[in-house]
Amino acid sequence: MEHINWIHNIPFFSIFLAMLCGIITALVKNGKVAFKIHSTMVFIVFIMSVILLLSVVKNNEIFTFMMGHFPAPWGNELRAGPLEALMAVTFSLVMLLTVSGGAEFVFKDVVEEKQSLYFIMLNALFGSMLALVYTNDIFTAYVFIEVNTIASCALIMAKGTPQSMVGTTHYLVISLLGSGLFLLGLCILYSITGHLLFPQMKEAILEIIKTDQYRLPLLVVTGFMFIGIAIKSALFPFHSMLPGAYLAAIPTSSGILSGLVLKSYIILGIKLIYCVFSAEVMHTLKITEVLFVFGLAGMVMGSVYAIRERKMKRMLAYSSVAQIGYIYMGIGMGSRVGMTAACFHILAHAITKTLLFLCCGSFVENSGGKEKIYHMRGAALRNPLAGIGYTVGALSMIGVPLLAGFISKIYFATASVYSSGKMAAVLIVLGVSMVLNALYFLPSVIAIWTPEKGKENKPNFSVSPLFAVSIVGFVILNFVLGIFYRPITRIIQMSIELLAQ
Amino acid sequence: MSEVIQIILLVFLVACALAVSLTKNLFVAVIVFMGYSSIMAVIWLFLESPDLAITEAAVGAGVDSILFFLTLKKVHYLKGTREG
Amino acid sequence: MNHLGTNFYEAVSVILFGIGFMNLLLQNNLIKKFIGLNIMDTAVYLFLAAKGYVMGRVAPVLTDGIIDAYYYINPIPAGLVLTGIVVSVSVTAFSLALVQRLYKHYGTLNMDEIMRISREEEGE
Amino acid sequence: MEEKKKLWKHIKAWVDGEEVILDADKYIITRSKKVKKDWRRQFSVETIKGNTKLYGFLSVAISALFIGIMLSVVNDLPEFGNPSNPVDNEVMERYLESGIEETGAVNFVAGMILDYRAFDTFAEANVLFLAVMSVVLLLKKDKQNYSEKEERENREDDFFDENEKRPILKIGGKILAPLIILYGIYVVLNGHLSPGGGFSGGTIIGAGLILYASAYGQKKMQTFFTFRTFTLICVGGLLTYCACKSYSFFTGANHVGFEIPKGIPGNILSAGFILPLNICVGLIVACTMYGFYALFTKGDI
Repeated sequence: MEHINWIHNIPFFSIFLAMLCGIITALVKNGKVAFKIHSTMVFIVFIMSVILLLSVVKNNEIFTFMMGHFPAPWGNELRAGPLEALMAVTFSLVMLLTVSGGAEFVFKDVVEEKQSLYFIMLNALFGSMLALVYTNDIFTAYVFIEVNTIASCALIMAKGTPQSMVGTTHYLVISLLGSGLFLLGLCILYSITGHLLFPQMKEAILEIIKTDQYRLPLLVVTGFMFIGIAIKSALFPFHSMLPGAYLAAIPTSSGILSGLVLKSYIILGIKLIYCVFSAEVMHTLKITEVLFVFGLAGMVMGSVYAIRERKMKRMLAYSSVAQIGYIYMGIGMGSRVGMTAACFHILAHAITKTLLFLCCGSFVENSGGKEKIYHMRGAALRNPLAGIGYTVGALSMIGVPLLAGFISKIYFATASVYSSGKMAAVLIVLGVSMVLNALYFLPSVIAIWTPEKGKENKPNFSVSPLFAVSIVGFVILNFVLGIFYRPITRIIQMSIELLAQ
Repeated sequence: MSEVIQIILLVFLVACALAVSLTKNLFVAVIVFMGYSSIMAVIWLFLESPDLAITEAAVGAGVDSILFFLTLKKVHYLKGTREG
Repeated sequence: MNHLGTNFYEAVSVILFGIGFMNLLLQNNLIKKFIGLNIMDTAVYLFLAAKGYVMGRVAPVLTDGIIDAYYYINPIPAGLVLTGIVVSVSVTAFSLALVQRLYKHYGTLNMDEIMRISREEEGE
Repeated sequence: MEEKKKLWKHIKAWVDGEEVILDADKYIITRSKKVKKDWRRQFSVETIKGNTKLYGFLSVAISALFIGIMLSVVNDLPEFGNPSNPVDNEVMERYLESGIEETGAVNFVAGMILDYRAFDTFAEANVLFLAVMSVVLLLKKDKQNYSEKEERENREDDFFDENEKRPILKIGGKILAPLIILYGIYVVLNGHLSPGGGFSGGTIIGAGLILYASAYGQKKMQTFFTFRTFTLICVGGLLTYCACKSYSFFTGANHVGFEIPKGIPGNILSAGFILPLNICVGLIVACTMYGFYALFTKGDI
């Protein structure tokens, strides 16, 4: 009997636990029970991921886990290092806080007999995100992208209103276009490399670059795969699916979709850059430059759209477009420092945007279901806790010191120094985008704190305890990331070093 | 000989796809799509993949078309049921 | 390198993909949009299956007890396509259910019309 | 000066978030006019879509460009049917040469998808399950998804099912449905021996069930197939699948436990987990396909 390394089993356990809970929830009729199952599952995954993170950081290692009896080029594989573990910790923590804070929206907006179905979708979504983070096999990634697509569409339309159906249709068509392009890229890549697992593919691609035989196919493949991932993660010209979908969905779903689902595709993209195409090849093919330009465009245009927007949820959706632009800008700098900044911004945006969506849902609720910002005047006075949460989130997005958003902007600025020829562009756009962020976040913050004339604005402290816990948790997390950011960035740097080897 | 048949089938495939795009009638479009799937099944036999041929025949020409027809019926498009 | 003549399967499959793509962009009718999506998917599967084929070899099922890699064609594309077909039928069913639900409220299958009505209802 | 003051007032109001209060009507009118002239607006998808001709031209151009690029890529790709292509490598060799002794499956494709690369297939079964659950979420009748007209139509359909003769369909259904289902079961059980397997066989069984239901009405199906049985079969199948695969993944990765005996290749009881997995997938798929049909017609199973 050999010694079993339990820590190496954690990725496999987390994915299967999530999927298993998704299946079991189908037997549960009551939404409350399903919610309890879901929270317990996410909590267990959170604990396991923390253990995994501590272990891999201590040993400074990336390990692969064989799914089945057959080693690498024949069987499936999972792969976990500090980056994957960190993302798993973040995803489970954010998921736990979002769902516990947003459970009341689910119980209010979804028809009673279908609430348990909503939690099936949440479990499957969580499982698929973990799988996208941990996978070491490109076809597994494709299948889990499809799981992710169906589950996220189901989350959007769970509200059952006609608007949500329209939003879902739009989202579905565009996401399917993205996964179709990804699949096409996968097929061509398979036909020129003959492998499906990341490490073997990387070797074959380096060989191709050396012999110069299939150069054009390789360029087109990389293009298609990254266009597919960009469509999925709503990079600027492909963002049209977000606003409608987020407006119509339950705030819980909007928060999860914008905070986590978009990020899981980006993580897949980062893994593809380092583990399949390798940074040098990406650089020679000029893909990073294209991503960089679109990232910059997204930063400005997303904010411009957001300023024009009068509905709060749509404004937040466009703000997500801008923030995704930041992340792609960091990836496009092509340096490890830029990638570190991008990864840190993924964390910062995940905790901030979900907080904003939850608070926004609460405002909509206490201003009589009206979505527009000027109908929400005094909403923060009616629910001070959500008001504080929204203010902290908005300030963090703008980039006020002591908050998470500030640190990521500092890192972006620092990273620009190391990438020659891009420094001016990055610094100018960063400054412009910060001003634009302030231009749309500050008026909304002022609006929610301004009392409405002729109406009583009695503060209502009787929010549900779970909601309070989640908002407070998010605010604390934001400050923690903003003040004690050192260990986290060190982990990210370490993982980028390990990945790039 | 078999190559000629394969090329004819491929030409049919493209013709079916174009016909689906050009026809105005949804019923015709679904029927043509059914034909497209059947041709695809035959092509997969030529490519020595019987697994795919069985699956495509059962799914593409069978269940997929049933689902499309049911939707057409539900949106009151089929003649002889409830039109308009 | 000039393989366009021999690679006619792949050539046809990319043309089909283009037609499906055009359908997806141009058609306003939802049902035809989703048929276009299906055409796109099957085109990719045709591409993949063609890449697995090797001239003069037989289907990957043990025949006459011959165990030899040079006697059978590549089984990997077949497996991948099988998975892909399942995915595409699930997506088709989901999208058609969505179409029914949309028709129940808006009474039309035209995507532009649906968007217009929904924007009016939203009150912009 | 007057203008300037007004502008300042507007900005102040905007920062304060009370733009509607300040001569709202006029403001909104001028604003909407301005927005139309705005250059930003011209690049948004809606305006391009509004211009049908331009949009059509653009989409055709994009597709043509795409086809052109792809044709030149195809031109550069490895030759069709050539035995020395990059895909003919050690991976395929092992699947074909050691496949029989390692998986016990005569059908190499079944051995590959259910043993070597079983994780993908597990995800695929989950896609199907999620799709049927989302269709339930969309179409199952509840207080949001209910219309009087549809109820009336459903009642009419039921009436026709019971009272119309339809001899060809009924006799055909009676004779064909069992044959189709039998063939489906054959395909499922022989998944590791011959082409086919859980998914194709399950679809065939589902088609048989659909034929029977359309000939005899759904009421008759409901005597033995309710929503409860549907959920139980789906969940049971998936759980069995999950348990089998977890066992083999866990033991495989940690090199512990004993291997499932593979049996003699070619026998029906062989190939380790592949037969039970095929049966599970077949059950799930059959239920799913019939579930789609039932939900699409009646909004209930």
